[in-house]
Amino acid sequence: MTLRDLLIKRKDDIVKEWFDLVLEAYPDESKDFFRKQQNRFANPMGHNIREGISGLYDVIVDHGCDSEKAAPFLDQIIRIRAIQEFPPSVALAFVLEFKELVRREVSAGHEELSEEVNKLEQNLDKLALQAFDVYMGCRERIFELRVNELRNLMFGALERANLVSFPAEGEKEVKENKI
Amino acid sequence: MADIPKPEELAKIDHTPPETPWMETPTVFRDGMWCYGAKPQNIEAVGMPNPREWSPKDEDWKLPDNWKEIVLDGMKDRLGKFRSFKLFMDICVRCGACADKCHYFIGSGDPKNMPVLRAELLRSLYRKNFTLGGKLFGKLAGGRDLTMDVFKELWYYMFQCSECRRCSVFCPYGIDTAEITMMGRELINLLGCNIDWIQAPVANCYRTGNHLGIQPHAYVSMIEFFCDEIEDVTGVRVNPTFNRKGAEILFITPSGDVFADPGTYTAMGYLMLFHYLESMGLDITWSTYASEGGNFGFFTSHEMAKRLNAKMYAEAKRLGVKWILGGECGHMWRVVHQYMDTFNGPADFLEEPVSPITGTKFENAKSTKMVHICEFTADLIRHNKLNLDPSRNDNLVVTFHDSCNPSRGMGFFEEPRYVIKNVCNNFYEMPSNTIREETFCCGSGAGLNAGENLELRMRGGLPRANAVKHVHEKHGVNMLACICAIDRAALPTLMEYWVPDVEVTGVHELVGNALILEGEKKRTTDLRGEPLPGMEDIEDEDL
Amino acid sequence: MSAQKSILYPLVAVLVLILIPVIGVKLGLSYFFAVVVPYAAFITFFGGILCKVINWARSPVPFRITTTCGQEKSFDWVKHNKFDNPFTNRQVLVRMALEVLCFRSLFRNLKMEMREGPKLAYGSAKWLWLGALAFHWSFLVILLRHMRFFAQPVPGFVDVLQNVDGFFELGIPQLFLTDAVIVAALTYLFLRRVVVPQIRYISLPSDYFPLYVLFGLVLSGIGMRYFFRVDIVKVKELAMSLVTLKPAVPDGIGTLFYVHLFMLSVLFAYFPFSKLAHMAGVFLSPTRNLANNSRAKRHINPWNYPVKVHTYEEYEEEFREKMKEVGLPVEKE
Amino acid sequence: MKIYDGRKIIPGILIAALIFSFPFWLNFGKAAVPPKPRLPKGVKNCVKGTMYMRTSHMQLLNDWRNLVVRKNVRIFVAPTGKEYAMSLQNGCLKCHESKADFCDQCHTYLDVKPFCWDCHLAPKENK
Amino acid sequence: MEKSRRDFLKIGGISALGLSALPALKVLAGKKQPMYKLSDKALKGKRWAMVVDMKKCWEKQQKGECKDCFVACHSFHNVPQIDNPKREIKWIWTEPYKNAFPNLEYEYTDEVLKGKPFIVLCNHCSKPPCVRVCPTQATFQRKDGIVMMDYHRCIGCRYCMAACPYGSRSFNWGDPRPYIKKENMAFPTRTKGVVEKCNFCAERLAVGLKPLCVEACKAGALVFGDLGDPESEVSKLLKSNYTIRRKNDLGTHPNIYYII
Repeated sequence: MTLRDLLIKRKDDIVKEWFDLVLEAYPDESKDFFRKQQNRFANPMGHNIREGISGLYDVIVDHGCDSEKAAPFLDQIIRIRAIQEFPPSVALAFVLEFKELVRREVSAGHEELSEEVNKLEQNLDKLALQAFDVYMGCRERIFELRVNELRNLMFGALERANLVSFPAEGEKEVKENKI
Repeated sequence: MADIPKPEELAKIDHTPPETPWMETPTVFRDGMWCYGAKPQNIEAVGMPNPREWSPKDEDWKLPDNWKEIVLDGMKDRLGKFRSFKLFMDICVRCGACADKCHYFIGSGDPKNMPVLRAELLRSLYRKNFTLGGKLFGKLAGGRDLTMDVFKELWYYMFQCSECRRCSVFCPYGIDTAEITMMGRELINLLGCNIDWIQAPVANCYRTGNHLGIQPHAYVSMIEFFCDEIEDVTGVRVNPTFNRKGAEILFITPSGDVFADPGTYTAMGYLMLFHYLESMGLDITWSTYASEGGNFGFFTSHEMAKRLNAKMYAEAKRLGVKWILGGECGHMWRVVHQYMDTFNGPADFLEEPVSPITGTKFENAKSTKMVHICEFTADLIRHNKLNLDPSRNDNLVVTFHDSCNPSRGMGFFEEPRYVIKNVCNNFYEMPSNTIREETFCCGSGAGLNAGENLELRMRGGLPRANAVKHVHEKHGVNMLACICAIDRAALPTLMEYWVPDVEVTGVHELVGNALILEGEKKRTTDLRGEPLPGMEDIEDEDL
Repeated sequence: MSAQKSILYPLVAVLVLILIPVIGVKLGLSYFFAVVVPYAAFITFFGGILCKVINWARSPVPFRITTTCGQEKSFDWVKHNKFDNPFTNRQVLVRMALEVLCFRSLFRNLKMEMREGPKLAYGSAKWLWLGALAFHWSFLVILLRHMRFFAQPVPGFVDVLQNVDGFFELGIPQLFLTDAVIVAALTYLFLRRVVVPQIRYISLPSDYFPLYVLFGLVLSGIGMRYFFRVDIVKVKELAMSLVTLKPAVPDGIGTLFYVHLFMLSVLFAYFPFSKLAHMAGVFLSPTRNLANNSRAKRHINPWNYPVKVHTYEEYEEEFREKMKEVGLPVEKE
Repeated sequence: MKIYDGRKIIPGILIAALIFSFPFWLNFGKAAVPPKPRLPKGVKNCVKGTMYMRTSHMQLLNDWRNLVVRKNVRIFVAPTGKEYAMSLQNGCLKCHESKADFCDQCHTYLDVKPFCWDCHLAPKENK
Repeated sequence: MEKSRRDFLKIGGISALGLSALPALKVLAGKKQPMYKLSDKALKGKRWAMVVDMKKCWEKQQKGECKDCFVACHSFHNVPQIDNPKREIKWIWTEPYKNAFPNLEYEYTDEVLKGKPFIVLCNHCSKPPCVRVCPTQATFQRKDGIVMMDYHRCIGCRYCMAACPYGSRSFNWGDPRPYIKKENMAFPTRTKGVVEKCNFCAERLAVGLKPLCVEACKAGALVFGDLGDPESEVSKLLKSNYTIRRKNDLGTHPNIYYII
């Protein structure tokens, strides 16, 4: 049995554990809700994190943490974590915590796979770095949005009050810059 | 080697909050979750108490020495004035039905964002100070003393509620957290602790008639700017009038529609509609004095809401109009629908509204004499009075976001949908537990659409964005329509973060796009100046 | 107060309350527990609820703040959702009836749609509706069934209730469904408070106390019916003497009956001073009992007072020149 | 003291008061007559003590029914050594000759309607 | 039914105990356990059975119609007489040969048997299907083989009627009392909605008497006894005669034997 076979076989259980690990960071009072409410619209956070985790799992198992394939799933999870009050160390811990889950699986009667595990861990480290990029991207986005909101408000007002003037083409550029 | 912790061990910091009961869990002010305090000049401008320089992050909030007395007296006063408040303090059974209905709780998991706990913050004070059990048994009866920490906690969470009333829909006793938040904010305002994002618009609106403090001449020139834009797109010049005495109808819309994208395009929609109807007998005027439909006073206190709202009737009376037409706005309509007549009525100087085009009597507005523009337009479309080309909106796949206040404070569901369906060919609803009376808030309502609390807004808006994302992925929705100026200000940012491919529009922007004006040129772009697919090529050939 | 304390303190309190009549009757105070306490409790209940309602009624409803849960009355061609967004008082009556009798608002949680996972998962809220409904209705039915002790001859509806309630004819004396249902419902309501972290977090001692009292009441009643029987002929003699205002205490009613009666008295006396007042309060809730017709009919705020506003004159005074510049009409040149 | 919405609330209170005081006015001015079951003449003891029979005779009858029908045990030996046929019709009713004067007294008083008599035949009353 | 009630009592009892220990102890403590017994005279058997000697019956019938066994049974057990065949109630009655023994009938059946009435009643099978299907265990089998009904527990589901291959069971569609000419005060009636059938006069066996039908038959055609006792009359009859049973091939092991 390869590590891949093992992980495919045990997917449901590991993903569930992983999901629970991510929720560890939330107060008990809300964890339960995120875990149990199954309606994806009544519980968008639980839904997105669960979906993201599950997708990420497949990428790790099937594509060796291929960064391109992992990106949307990392984004799905981290986009939410980035606007909650966690420091990055907590918000992103879930990537590294996966290592322990895998080790636990392997130590339960599959010691022969430890070589493969080492390789997987290297990949996971890369994934963790990528997660950091995503996190920073989200944070930067937040600040950018904050600035844009203010600027649009002020600028729009000034523009319409005819208090600013542009070169003929300038107007268009400004609009496009707005993102 | 063994001493060096493994990375996963490092990451395994115990971040579960301590298992302390909520009364004993101190509230930590997290950045991104709170708004700046009201500036002294903005408090002074409307004669409210305790103007001073302060920040919520300060240890000392510079409150008067008798601040506790002020809060408790204020509470007593309000218990006597509002049955809702008194009743809601008494009858909650803490069944928890509301707990997972709040978008802030859903998006953050902060237990104090459960509506029941938000209300318990005030209820614990009520019990301690106004009930026998609380006085005798204290904590055992769920009471607690008013301390500075408690007050700050109250402040923190009263400004994490957007008064959307979603919880109230599910409460078996109809307990409305909005009502409780409003009381909480009134108490907070007795000590001059409003947030500036609310206080500044209040001060501006009081003086200049609109939240942004735009003076009359600037207001006019902005609308004229829209007229230019409309001419660019359609080749037709529209000529709105301002402060015109003797007009039949006064039009009031939130100033957001005049000042900020994408609300401005909605304003263009109004202008085009009015122009279209002019020849059919519409006699309408705008006002620079009552140039604000929204009412941030409503997020401050009932009194402030009334003071700002008074301008609507005052201006209608001064101009001698017959009735008032209101633009697309959320909390504006909560105030107009449920408060205005009581605040500043009776409007006996006005007449029962009748559409000059179709002759329809707006029976449901016969006392307040103010009609929602979506009602007005829906009636026009129903009577076939508008010449529409919905295919001009074919580049859009639209969904509709029910804004909290018109939904749960009015029941305004069908009219905007009717309009949208008649001006657009591609319309898809979001899932049923996220629309109509169960609609999710944009996360920025009740004066919380500031910049400094963006994280709060993104969390609060997550449930809404998640539903939009669903229809975006399933049906290719790329336009989120709404009838609320705060939505139009807040949702674009929310969308940019969560669902970057979806833009936000007002319903009358869509109307403006579809409306065929007399003598207009072939349209090659929509009101936003973006090319209409399939129409730009033909332009040259036609010429 | 920590969750454990919130759960335990009221339990201890109720256990002590149970001991009071047990010891009291041993000491020969049966008149006190059979007559004085019930009358006092009943008067407290009545007086307390009356005071509570009047207290609520002394605060006006200044604004018409209906929570609307459906389409408002609009054009003829728009379908009006009459009972979730009433326009007339009659429609309000229906809405209130749905709310009070069927717990309509809690029922809203029932909606089921796209769920994740292979099997249908039910939100806990549906169970809350069911549990609450089961509890309240069985409590009512049990209360009405007890009318057999308070009337002679026994009114016909009691018979009907007993027949329906004992439909399964299980055991002797035949098992009443409501007895089983109320125990199940109470257990559910208690367990969800203890087990669901969210609910445990928001629960106060005053949420557990009435539950324990109800448990005491219900279990002592069930005990008397099915296990440790008391002489119910004498129970009825006592009950009849109480309602005919000629109190007389027959000898030899089992202690368990006094526990039952005392728990009932505690519950009644506790009613007006606690969240149990929701029984009366639900009728007064302004978000539910008002018609959503505030644009068509003026609602009066009795304490409406004049406020300082920024008048047009003040406004024009400040901006007159600028207004003239853009051609805005002004009142004073 | 001003009461708001008194026109709705006061009738509401009155109706509620009327409902809750139902037992009082239903029995107003009536004298409660406790039941008087007629005990058999000449027989002092029942199969068990009076208190037990008052509160738990239905349990006894049910247990007997089980024993007779399912275990084929048909004779009850009282602590006194006296033997009784475990039968409603051929036992109990031999002493308690009148259903109306004995059983129905308390049953009617307490609105208990046992279904014994659906099958078991009550002694014909002497007219 | 019994079981669920017991369960409920158990659960409830445990919780109530905690609440009201005092009165509970009072009830539990002290009382001398009362004793129950069966009459000394009671007939005891391992496997009750009946042998019906139809020849004797027919002989008697030839002299004139005889319904002694039916009358004795039905009048004592308060079996109502309802003429509507769809609603009739019967514990013991006659069936023509082809109905009683459909599997034994063939084209050239002995003229002697053709059209002859056979006395039939509940077969008190050793492997009774009716007992197996009863959801409430209202129908059960005693140790001595009698298939008994506990009418208190019968919920009227009529599974037993469907399961019984002999049609030995009747259902009370309505209150039977109006159809009982003279009520026997020593035996109860049944009520609407229950199934009933022959009980092998269990109440008589308990006081040392044989079943009523056996006693009533002047021809001595009905013989009752214990198959577990090789010396009993029935055992001897079976040894000395060729007997048949109804629908033997169904494997229900009926305990009514016929001599023809």
